[in-house]
Amino acid sequence: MSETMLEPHAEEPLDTDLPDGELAKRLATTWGTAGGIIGALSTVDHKIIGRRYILTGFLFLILGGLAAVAMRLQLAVPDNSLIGPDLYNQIFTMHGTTMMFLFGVPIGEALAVYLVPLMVGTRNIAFPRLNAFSYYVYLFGGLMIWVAFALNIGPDNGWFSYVPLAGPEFSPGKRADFWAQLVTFTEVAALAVAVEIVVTVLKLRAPGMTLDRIPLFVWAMFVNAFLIIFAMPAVMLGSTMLILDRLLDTHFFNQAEGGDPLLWQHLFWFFGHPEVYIIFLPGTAFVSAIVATFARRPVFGYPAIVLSLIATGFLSFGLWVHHMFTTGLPQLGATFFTASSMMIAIPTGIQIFCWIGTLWDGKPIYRTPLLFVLGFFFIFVAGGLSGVMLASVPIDTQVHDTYFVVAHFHYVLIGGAVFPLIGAIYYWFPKFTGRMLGERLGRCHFWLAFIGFNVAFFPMHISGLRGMPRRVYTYPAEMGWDTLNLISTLGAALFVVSFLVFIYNVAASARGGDIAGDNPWDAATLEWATTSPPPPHNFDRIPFVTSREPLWAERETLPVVTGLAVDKREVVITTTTEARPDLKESSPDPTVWPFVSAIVVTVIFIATIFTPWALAWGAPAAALVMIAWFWPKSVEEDK
Amino acid sequence: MRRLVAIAAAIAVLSACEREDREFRPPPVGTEAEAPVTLSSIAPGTGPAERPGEMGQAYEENAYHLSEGKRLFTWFNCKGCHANGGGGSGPALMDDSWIYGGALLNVVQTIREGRPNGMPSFRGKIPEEQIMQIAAYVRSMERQVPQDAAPGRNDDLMPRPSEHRLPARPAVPGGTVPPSGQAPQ
Amino acid sequence: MEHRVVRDLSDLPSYAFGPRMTMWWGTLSFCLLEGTGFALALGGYLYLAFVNPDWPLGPPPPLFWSGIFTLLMLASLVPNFVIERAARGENLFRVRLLLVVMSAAGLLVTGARVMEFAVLPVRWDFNAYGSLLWVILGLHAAHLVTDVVDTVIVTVLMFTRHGFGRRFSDVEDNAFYWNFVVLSWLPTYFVLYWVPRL
Amino acid sequence: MRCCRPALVALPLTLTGCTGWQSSLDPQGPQADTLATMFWVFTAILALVWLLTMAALFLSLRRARAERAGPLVLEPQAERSMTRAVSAAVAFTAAIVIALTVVSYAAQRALFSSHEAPLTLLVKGHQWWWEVTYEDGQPSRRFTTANEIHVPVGQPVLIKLQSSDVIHSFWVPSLAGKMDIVPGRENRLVIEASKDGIFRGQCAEFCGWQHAHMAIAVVAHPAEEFERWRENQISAAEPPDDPLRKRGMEIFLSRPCVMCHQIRGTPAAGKVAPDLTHVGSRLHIAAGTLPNSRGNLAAWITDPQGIKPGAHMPLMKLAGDEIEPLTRYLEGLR
Repeated sequence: MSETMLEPHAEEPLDTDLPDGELAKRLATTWGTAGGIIGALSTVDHKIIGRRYILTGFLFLILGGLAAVAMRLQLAVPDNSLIGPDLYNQIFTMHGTTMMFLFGVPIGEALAVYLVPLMVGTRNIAFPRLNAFSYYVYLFGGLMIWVAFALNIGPDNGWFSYVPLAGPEFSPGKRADFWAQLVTFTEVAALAVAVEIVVTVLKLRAPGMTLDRIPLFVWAMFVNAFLIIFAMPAVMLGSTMLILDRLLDTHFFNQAEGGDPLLWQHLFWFFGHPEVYIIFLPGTAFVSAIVATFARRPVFGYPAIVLSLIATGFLSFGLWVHHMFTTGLPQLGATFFTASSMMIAIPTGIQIFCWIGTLWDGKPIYRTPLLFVLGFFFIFVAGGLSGVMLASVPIDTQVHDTYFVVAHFHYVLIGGAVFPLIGAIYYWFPKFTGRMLGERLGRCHFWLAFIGFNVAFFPMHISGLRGMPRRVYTYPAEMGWDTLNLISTLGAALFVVSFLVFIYNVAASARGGDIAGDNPWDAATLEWATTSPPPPHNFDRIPFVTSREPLWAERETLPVVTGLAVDKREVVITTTTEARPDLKESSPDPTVWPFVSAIVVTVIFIATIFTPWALAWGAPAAALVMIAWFWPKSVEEDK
Repeated sequence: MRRLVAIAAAIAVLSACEREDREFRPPPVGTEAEAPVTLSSIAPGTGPAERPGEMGQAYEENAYHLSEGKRLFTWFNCKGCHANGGGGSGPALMDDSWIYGGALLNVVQTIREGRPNGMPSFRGKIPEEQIMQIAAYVRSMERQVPQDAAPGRNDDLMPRPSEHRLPARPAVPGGTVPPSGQAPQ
Repeated sequence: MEHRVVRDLSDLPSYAFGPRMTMWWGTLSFCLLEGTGFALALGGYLYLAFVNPDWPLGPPPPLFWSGIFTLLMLASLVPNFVIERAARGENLFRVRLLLVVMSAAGLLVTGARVMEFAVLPVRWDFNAYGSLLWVILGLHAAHLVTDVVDTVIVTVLMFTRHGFGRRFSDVEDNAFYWNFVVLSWLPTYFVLYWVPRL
Repeated sequence: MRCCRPALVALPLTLTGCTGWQSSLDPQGPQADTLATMFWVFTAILALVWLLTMAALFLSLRRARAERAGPLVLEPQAERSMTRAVSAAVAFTAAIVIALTVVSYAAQRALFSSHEAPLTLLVKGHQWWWEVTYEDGQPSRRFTTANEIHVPVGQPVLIKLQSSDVIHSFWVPSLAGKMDIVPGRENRLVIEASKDGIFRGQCAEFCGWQHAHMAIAVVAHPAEEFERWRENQISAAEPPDDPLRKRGMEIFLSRPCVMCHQIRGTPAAGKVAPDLTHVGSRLHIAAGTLPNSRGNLAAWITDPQGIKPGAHMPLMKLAGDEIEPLTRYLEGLR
């Protein structure tokens, strides 16, 4: 922007002055992303960042999936010597770490980054530069751990890195340090996005979108962001203690000097259990959106679902100890956590029943997204119920840390998060790209995935009950686990094939799929009120919301508000509960500094693995780039 | 430029591999490997410390070997005489003086053959590569191994900072046997 | 879809103060997550105090410098409160003056914090008690230094040509965060300095 | 290592049901019995819940519906009945959850309240083997063995669990649930076998490279047989009588073996590896990795890192003619 424009309000064109076509063009220029590498690295468009987030998330899903394939090959037959224990331990740790930290959490946030601003009817996410920064930190963190793995420095203590095994004495070298820093990377990224989502939902909603008109998708992502805000600091604190124990001889987990290995477990699971819900709540967001659209009616029991989301959020912080039932805790305390762990079945049940009610009263249209949601019901309910067994202390002493638990949490996480996620990709792909995904291939994908998943994971319940502990790199032939494991491996192969179909479908449809149009499913939420893919500014005019299902309530014309600047980035700020228009805040322009900051932060994080002094010399560097990032570039920005 | 990057990457790959390898099944250490050092710097204070051979370096730069050495140092009760490196009835291992030479193979020799005034011979009692591991660990107590391979603290009482936090120091051959360690005349 | 204009927003202002701004909510969110971090760190302290029968495993930290630090922190709340008012009133002169005061106060408390570290009776590598003291104090010091640096930068900013308009809101925001730094210190102070003396 | 053999050979084994010598569904003691019963009760109830939910889903998909004017045209009557149905389902869920919590708590109290038993063992988890000490009021009657626990049938046995390194978990599914072994703590567990037999257990908390090969065998005998076994274990190793075994003992005492292992009655007094005083009487070697035979002993001594990569047993490079006397000596330590 030019420095000469000192006169306030001099000739600032507003959208009221322009005809529709001209308006769209001017807005697209104002909100657009410049070309070239610098332009690409400077973008603050939530859709571009969101798309990168989604693609990167799927890249890590593929990498984590390949690790799973390697494990299934090793376990297919007893006494297998395909993979030795050292590599196997790294592989299963990479699998868990990747799926939880680099896929599970980020992919939910990725879809939120793309869709929440569209659904609440605004032009960009709150703090878009922070958003860009968080993406690069996430990307660099993920690359760091996979490069480390390729260099034989892959972490090898399991995704929850129990001390003392992950401590300085029993994990020499740098493997566990890379793991601890990976946690720091991904937590920084996740927390930043969580803050953006919270503020976007609270302040950037379109005028008229009162609290009770917020789509269930957005509610779920909103509650999810709070879960992240309250859960992630625990693991950041824990991983910091771990790396200090390893590098600076602190004694947090050294029982000989007053520490306690169980402190790690408490901190980790205080994060680790909400983590499961952090992965699952985006799943409920997808299900609510898909069920409403394909049952052709609003989701039944909106207030009940919102309240149960919030209840889930609260309860999820009260049950971390059920991961520690076998550590020899006092019995009475354990009972409290049995009760709270079982109690969380109630809010989850409410949501399931409301969705089933919606389908009962609606008129279901069986397209691929709905198929995946039906698969979700089948698998997730089974996983949730086996979770009730784990909540019982006595039963847990038999099944804890066995393949029964492996089966349980794959039923919960793949059923509760991945199936809805795939459904969501089929559902929103037209919005992302302007083209439909192939329906025949979609059905093929669904059935392969559904059958493959159950064949792979159901037998694990039985092998766990028959005594197979998790995290074993092999097992003797005479244990009688071989057939079950072979079946699991074959199922896993089928599951992999289903993803190949998916990848082919995406690749083919992105180029040659049917043209989607603005609202191919006749859905009700605001993201379908704009073009597919949406223009850089999302909406030519900011919608005015009159109903919980705006596009079903306003069939003829869309009510909008006007009076926003065309030549500079402005978003409407509304009041927190009533969503009355309050301010026209400027939204930051593209800049390359978040990218540079992310690089500096990455260098600092990796360097601290080798010397704690990296913090001392890194902090001023980080401060400098942050100043460059935040310092206003023109007086315009100060207004 | 591109070549430089490639070389840097290759070095990074190789060094990382060595540092983090867990070599459970050692390559055969033949008796011929013992020969070259047997007679070299046995006498105190003669000449500069010799450079450790290729193989020695592999032990000293490998975190797994060093931590194994640390474990065996306790298991085989080296602590009984040398305490945690500070010395007791045996000489201190943390100071920078080496009575019988401070190179890895000198230390190996000391462990394998024993020394006068109380250091027993472990020839045949400790397998060759475990001697190498212990010797490499002994040198890490004076931080003559890379910092990022040196062991961290144990889950135990901590009488002193762990090996990887010690300042790096060069080996100085020489020194005296403490009076407590001298055999009765 | 055809648009139907129902309202014109041309007259809305471009900035305001407090919870009307996105930045205020962003800062609040960060306070929430950092506050959770403090709560958990103190929880970790109390947990280890509970499992170790002979807590504290060393002499409790001395009260002199920490007392000065705490008093300075509490005293800084007064100019901090005034600065919020001045920023809302967009009084550039008072804002500049008070920012200089706050920057100086920030540097002063940072100095007191350095002394606090210097007189800690237990090193971080001595035992778990020492580790906790150093890390919790360090955690708070990190927040302190961050906000002091931020205050200095905002001070410089307000002396440049950028010192108008929504920058007043930034000043207010910075003052808001300082309240968090002070408030998060009080329970920390109690746990680190008084719990071992109880 | 050994070649993978076709797994299909074992198909009939699997089809015989959920049994096995390390199965929580094949209980052989009162505690495991209660746990298995609880498991089946929970499974039955929860499977019913799952079936009901799926039936509701299926019915709601198959239901014939009237045409509707638009997605927002909802029928108040239907909404009301749905509210009732969902409320009933939630109430039903809550009732089940409360009932299961009560059942679980009752079982928990019954199972884990008693820590009294006539026989007390100290089991110490090591990376990757188990040290077992039989405690006794008379110090001379205490003895230590490894990787094998013998118990009298029908008697509760108190097990104190300690770790010498990382977290392990003691788990013999046919007898009892698992209990973690946390460094710096002593957890306790009571097990009881209701009939004689061999019950396999395995470490259930990931503990490093050889977590997969850290098994323990629990052998339950009738009381008098157990006493015989105990008397034998208390005694020191008998000195070998034939020259071959004598030579084996000399090799043992002059080789690295002596640095770590103990054989009571000889100068070998290492404490960091399994006690070998009566190794010949054990069922397995290397913590349940190989059946105990002279051939397997020889294999284990010649190539421990091939069999259990990462284990602390080093490669010793014995001469070819040293293996036989050594294994004969060890085999004779009954």
